Amino acid sequence: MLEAAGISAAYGPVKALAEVSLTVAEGDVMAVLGANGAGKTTLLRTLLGLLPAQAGRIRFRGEDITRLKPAERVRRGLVMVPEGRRVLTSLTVEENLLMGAYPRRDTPGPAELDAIYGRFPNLAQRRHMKAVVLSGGEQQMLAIGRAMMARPKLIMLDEPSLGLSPRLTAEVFALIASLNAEGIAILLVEQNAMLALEASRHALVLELGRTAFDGASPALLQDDRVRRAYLGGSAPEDTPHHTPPEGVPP
Amino acid sequence: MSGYTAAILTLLAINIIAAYAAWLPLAAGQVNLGTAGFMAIGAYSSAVLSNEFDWSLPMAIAAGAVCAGGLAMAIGGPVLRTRGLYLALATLAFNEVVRGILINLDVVGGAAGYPVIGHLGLAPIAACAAGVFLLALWLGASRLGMNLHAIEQDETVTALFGVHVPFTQLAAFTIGGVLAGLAGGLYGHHFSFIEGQHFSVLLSVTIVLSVVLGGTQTVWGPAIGAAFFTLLPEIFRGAAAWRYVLFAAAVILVMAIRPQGLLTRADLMRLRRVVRLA
Amino acid sequence: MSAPLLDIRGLRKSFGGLDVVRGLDLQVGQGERVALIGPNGAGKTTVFNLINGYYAPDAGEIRLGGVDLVPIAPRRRIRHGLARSFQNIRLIGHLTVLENVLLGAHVHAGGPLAMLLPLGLGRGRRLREEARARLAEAGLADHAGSLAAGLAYGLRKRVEVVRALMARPRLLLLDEPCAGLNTQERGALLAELHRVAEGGVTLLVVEHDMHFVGGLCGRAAVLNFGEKIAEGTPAEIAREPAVIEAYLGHAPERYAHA
Amino acid sequence: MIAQQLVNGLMLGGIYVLVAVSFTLFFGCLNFLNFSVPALFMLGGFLTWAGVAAGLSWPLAVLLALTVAALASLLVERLTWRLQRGGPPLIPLVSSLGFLILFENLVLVRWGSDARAIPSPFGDANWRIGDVVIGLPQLFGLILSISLVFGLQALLKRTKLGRGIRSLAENAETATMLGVEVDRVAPRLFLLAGLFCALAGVLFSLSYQLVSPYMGDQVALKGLSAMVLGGMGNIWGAVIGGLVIGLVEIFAVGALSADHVNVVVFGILLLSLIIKPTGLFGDPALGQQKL
Repeated sequence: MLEAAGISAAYGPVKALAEVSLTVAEGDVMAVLGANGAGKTTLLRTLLGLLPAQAGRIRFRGEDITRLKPAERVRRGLVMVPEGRRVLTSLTVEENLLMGAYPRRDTPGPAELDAIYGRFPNLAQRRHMKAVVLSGGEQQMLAIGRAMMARPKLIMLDEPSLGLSPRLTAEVFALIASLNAEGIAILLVEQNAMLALEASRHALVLELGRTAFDGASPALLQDDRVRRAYLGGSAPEDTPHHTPPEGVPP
Repeated sequence: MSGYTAAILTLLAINIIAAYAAWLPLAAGQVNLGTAGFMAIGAYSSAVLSNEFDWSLPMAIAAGAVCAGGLAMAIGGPVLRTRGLYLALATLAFNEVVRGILINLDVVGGAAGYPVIGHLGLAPIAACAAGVFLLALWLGASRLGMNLHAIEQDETVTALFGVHVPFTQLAAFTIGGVLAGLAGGLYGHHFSFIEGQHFSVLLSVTIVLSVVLGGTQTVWGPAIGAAFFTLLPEIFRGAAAWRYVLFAAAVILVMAIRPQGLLTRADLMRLRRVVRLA
Repeated sequence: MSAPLLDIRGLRKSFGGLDVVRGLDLQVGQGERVALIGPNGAGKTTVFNLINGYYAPDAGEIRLGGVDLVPIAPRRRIRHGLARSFQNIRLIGHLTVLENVLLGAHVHAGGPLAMLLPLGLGRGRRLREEARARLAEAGLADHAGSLAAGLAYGLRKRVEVVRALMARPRLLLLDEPCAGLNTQERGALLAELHRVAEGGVTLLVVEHDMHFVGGLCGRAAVLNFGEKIAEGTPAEIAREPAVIEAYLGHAPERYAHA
Repeated sequence: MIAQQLVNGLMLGGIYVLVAVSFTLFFGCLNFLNFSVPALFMLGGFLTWAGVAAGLSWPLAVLLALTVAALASLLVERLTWRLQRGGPPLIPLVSSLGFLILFENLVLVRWGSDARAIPSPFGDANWRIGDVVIGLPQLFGLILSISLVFGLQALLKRTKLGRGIRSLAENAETATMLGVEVDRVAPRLFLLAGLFCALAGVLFSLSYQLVSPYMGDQVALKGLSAMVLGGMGNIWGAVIGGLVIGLVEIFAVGALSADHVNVVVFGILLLSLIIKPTGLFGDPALGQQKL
């Protein structure tokens, strides 16, 4: 469904992504793991077209979308739920949902909104309030509801559990699972690696903007490579082959 | 030298001084749209001193510059608390208030204008412009100049390195006021007549425009911008009525192609390298 | 340990009801190299901004060499021996490398009148020599005259360190010095920081690269949700279950019970 | 007397309202202090005269003036904001000033710098309520201004374009992520805001029956003051600010003299910027954050 081959990206002079490839199959849930600064968010931004890919190709449902604008990609069903939700706080809850349908050529009907409200009763109660009054968990629900209004084929979620309590995190992950059950593919960037591996079928581990691992999630659960990506592997004193750089006394 | 050439060069000299008046705060990221107001203060106070109190021209013009600087320092405190476009609007409002007061001040002729008795020719004015340019070169090479650029780019970080940002900005604003007052005093004593209408926001805006066009990163930028603004309409003089149209089109074009101004610091360094090689 | 150079006690900060730092205690001894680590959103940069004065704490004490920093204006803290580098490089782009480094020496440049002197005159002359020397030590002498904006990313990170050193700090705060650097550049930076530390500067580092932390710091404090959950040598930390959980999340079986 | 001044002030304020709303749309949505607004105002007013003078019927002349002003506004978008967005806000400001000089001088080249009298299509239609005289063209202008602002409000609230504009105003990156194309929305905003101030120019020429190439300068400065007073980026703030500035101006003329108007109006602007830069209804985050 989504196929990225050898994409590189940079913020000005800073190379953030180097020749990363990934494939998300129809109905798949894929997790992207890695330490801070490994390039996870950059990967999502590049896939959506917020950041131009300097090299490589991106194909979505058989079509080359490498040069398309973000709006065109959203229209084709590639949608993002950004880190920190980024709901539009000066708009009402309902207006935020309608913004999700912005690139669509047709106008969303009341039935569609009702379907979202049916899923998120909290949002229904506040449909005409400014989104600034929502709690963190409600904002996350709104951000996901907003993404659903775009009629997505694939949703990319960036750190959906960030700042949420364990109970709300569990709710969000249950929601992700149910979206997937409806046939929407998921690309998930998540700090909580164990949770993400549990929730996904495939995983990609990034290290310094490069692919460190690409494979089935269950295999990674037991693998030391995740631990190393986050915690720098075994501590230096355990690794005699780790040589300090020149000029450094032992 | 023909009278025409002398007139253009005098205007150029005055515009260069005014450009440096606007450049100092601008280098620190502050858009001062009140430069013409400070020029008016300098022009009127020096004219009153030389007309009514028979001060010598150098003394009167210097005193006018000090008056403008003093006023800049006094209003700088409250006005500089505003930032960005708010500061631009506050100084714009200041300019209009000054102009409005002068037009209604009958002691200096009100809206009818105020004749100035003493006269200055090209030579002393050009000398002043040269002096201001040297001063700008000096300040540009000083720690103050460096701190101004640093504040313009990153106020927070500059402050964390111990720079007193408000004080530095006030210093730039005040020196700018002095220079504007000087330009105003010279203007009045060259053209022998001043009127409030002349020192409008549009003049302030044109001065800032010239500096931005020349580029704020280097000391040369304001002079280049002032030259562009003074000489380009003259070059188009053959086109008579069209000259300001062509001039405006040139401004738009330059800003579209080079938003950082005609001369940047990087250009200057490249230029130096070429000169050294040659 | 005698009286620590940096002594943080009961530090608290919340933004809009969200507690970002909750009762942090942290001591850094003279000459120590300490890492402050923790997952995303743990409050590490906030701690730096509190030490720095960019934010005012809701409660708690921050003492540097016995002096309480909290009532001191951010601008003045550098005079007490505190300098820092930034997560996203914050050099002044259209100044040269040398000028950027000289900006770091502002507190040693003298009073308002000295501001009016050209950079190479008077006291400025010695500062300029010092700046050149420090750049040379860091292997950056060739770049002294280049504009900071035109420099490669890795070099700019190192210029930031030299700039902070020009303030002659006792405590140097480094916020993610490794972010965006490749392995080779990390090595160069690590060597540079070892040299700095041997010169007697105390280091407090926020960093995600655990190799780097292991290579530089003798001690690490781990922050999670604004609280210190572990402290020890980097090796001890990496084995600590609470740390592993903070970084990697709940083990699946525990998630199933939640 | 006071009643008459109140009426006159509100009528004049109606013109400022449209100019202030135009400024506030540019500033609030695009963080752009657009100094071509005075020129667009002038184009609306002056070209209406030019059309009538050339023998066109009134409605046709107004339509022509508005069309030219709208196209001019689109040109400004192409050559200033589109090229320079993301950089320092000063740069498009400078470019837009270039357009102010350009348009004023183009008109100057064709028609000269003289002020021209323009006959009112309504003759001297007045309403008298006791001692108070209400000029019908002015009253029409005021009502039209306020209804246009209501229309704008509805557009921003109820239409897809309006939601796009508002998301852009809040956060351009989030808007882009949701599929709002800045390069499509911005020209529409320029069109809208440009039409607002051009229409103000038309109303001004009909009400006060005088046009000149420089007619926009002073009015725009007042409109700018009105925007600041009401709070930058706030549409209803601009309305209140515009009416207040209109009243202040008329009362200043009455109490002092016509020459003192600028001292009073800009004195108020200066004070309000120093005391409360966010204006009466401004969002404190706006402007502070973006700059």
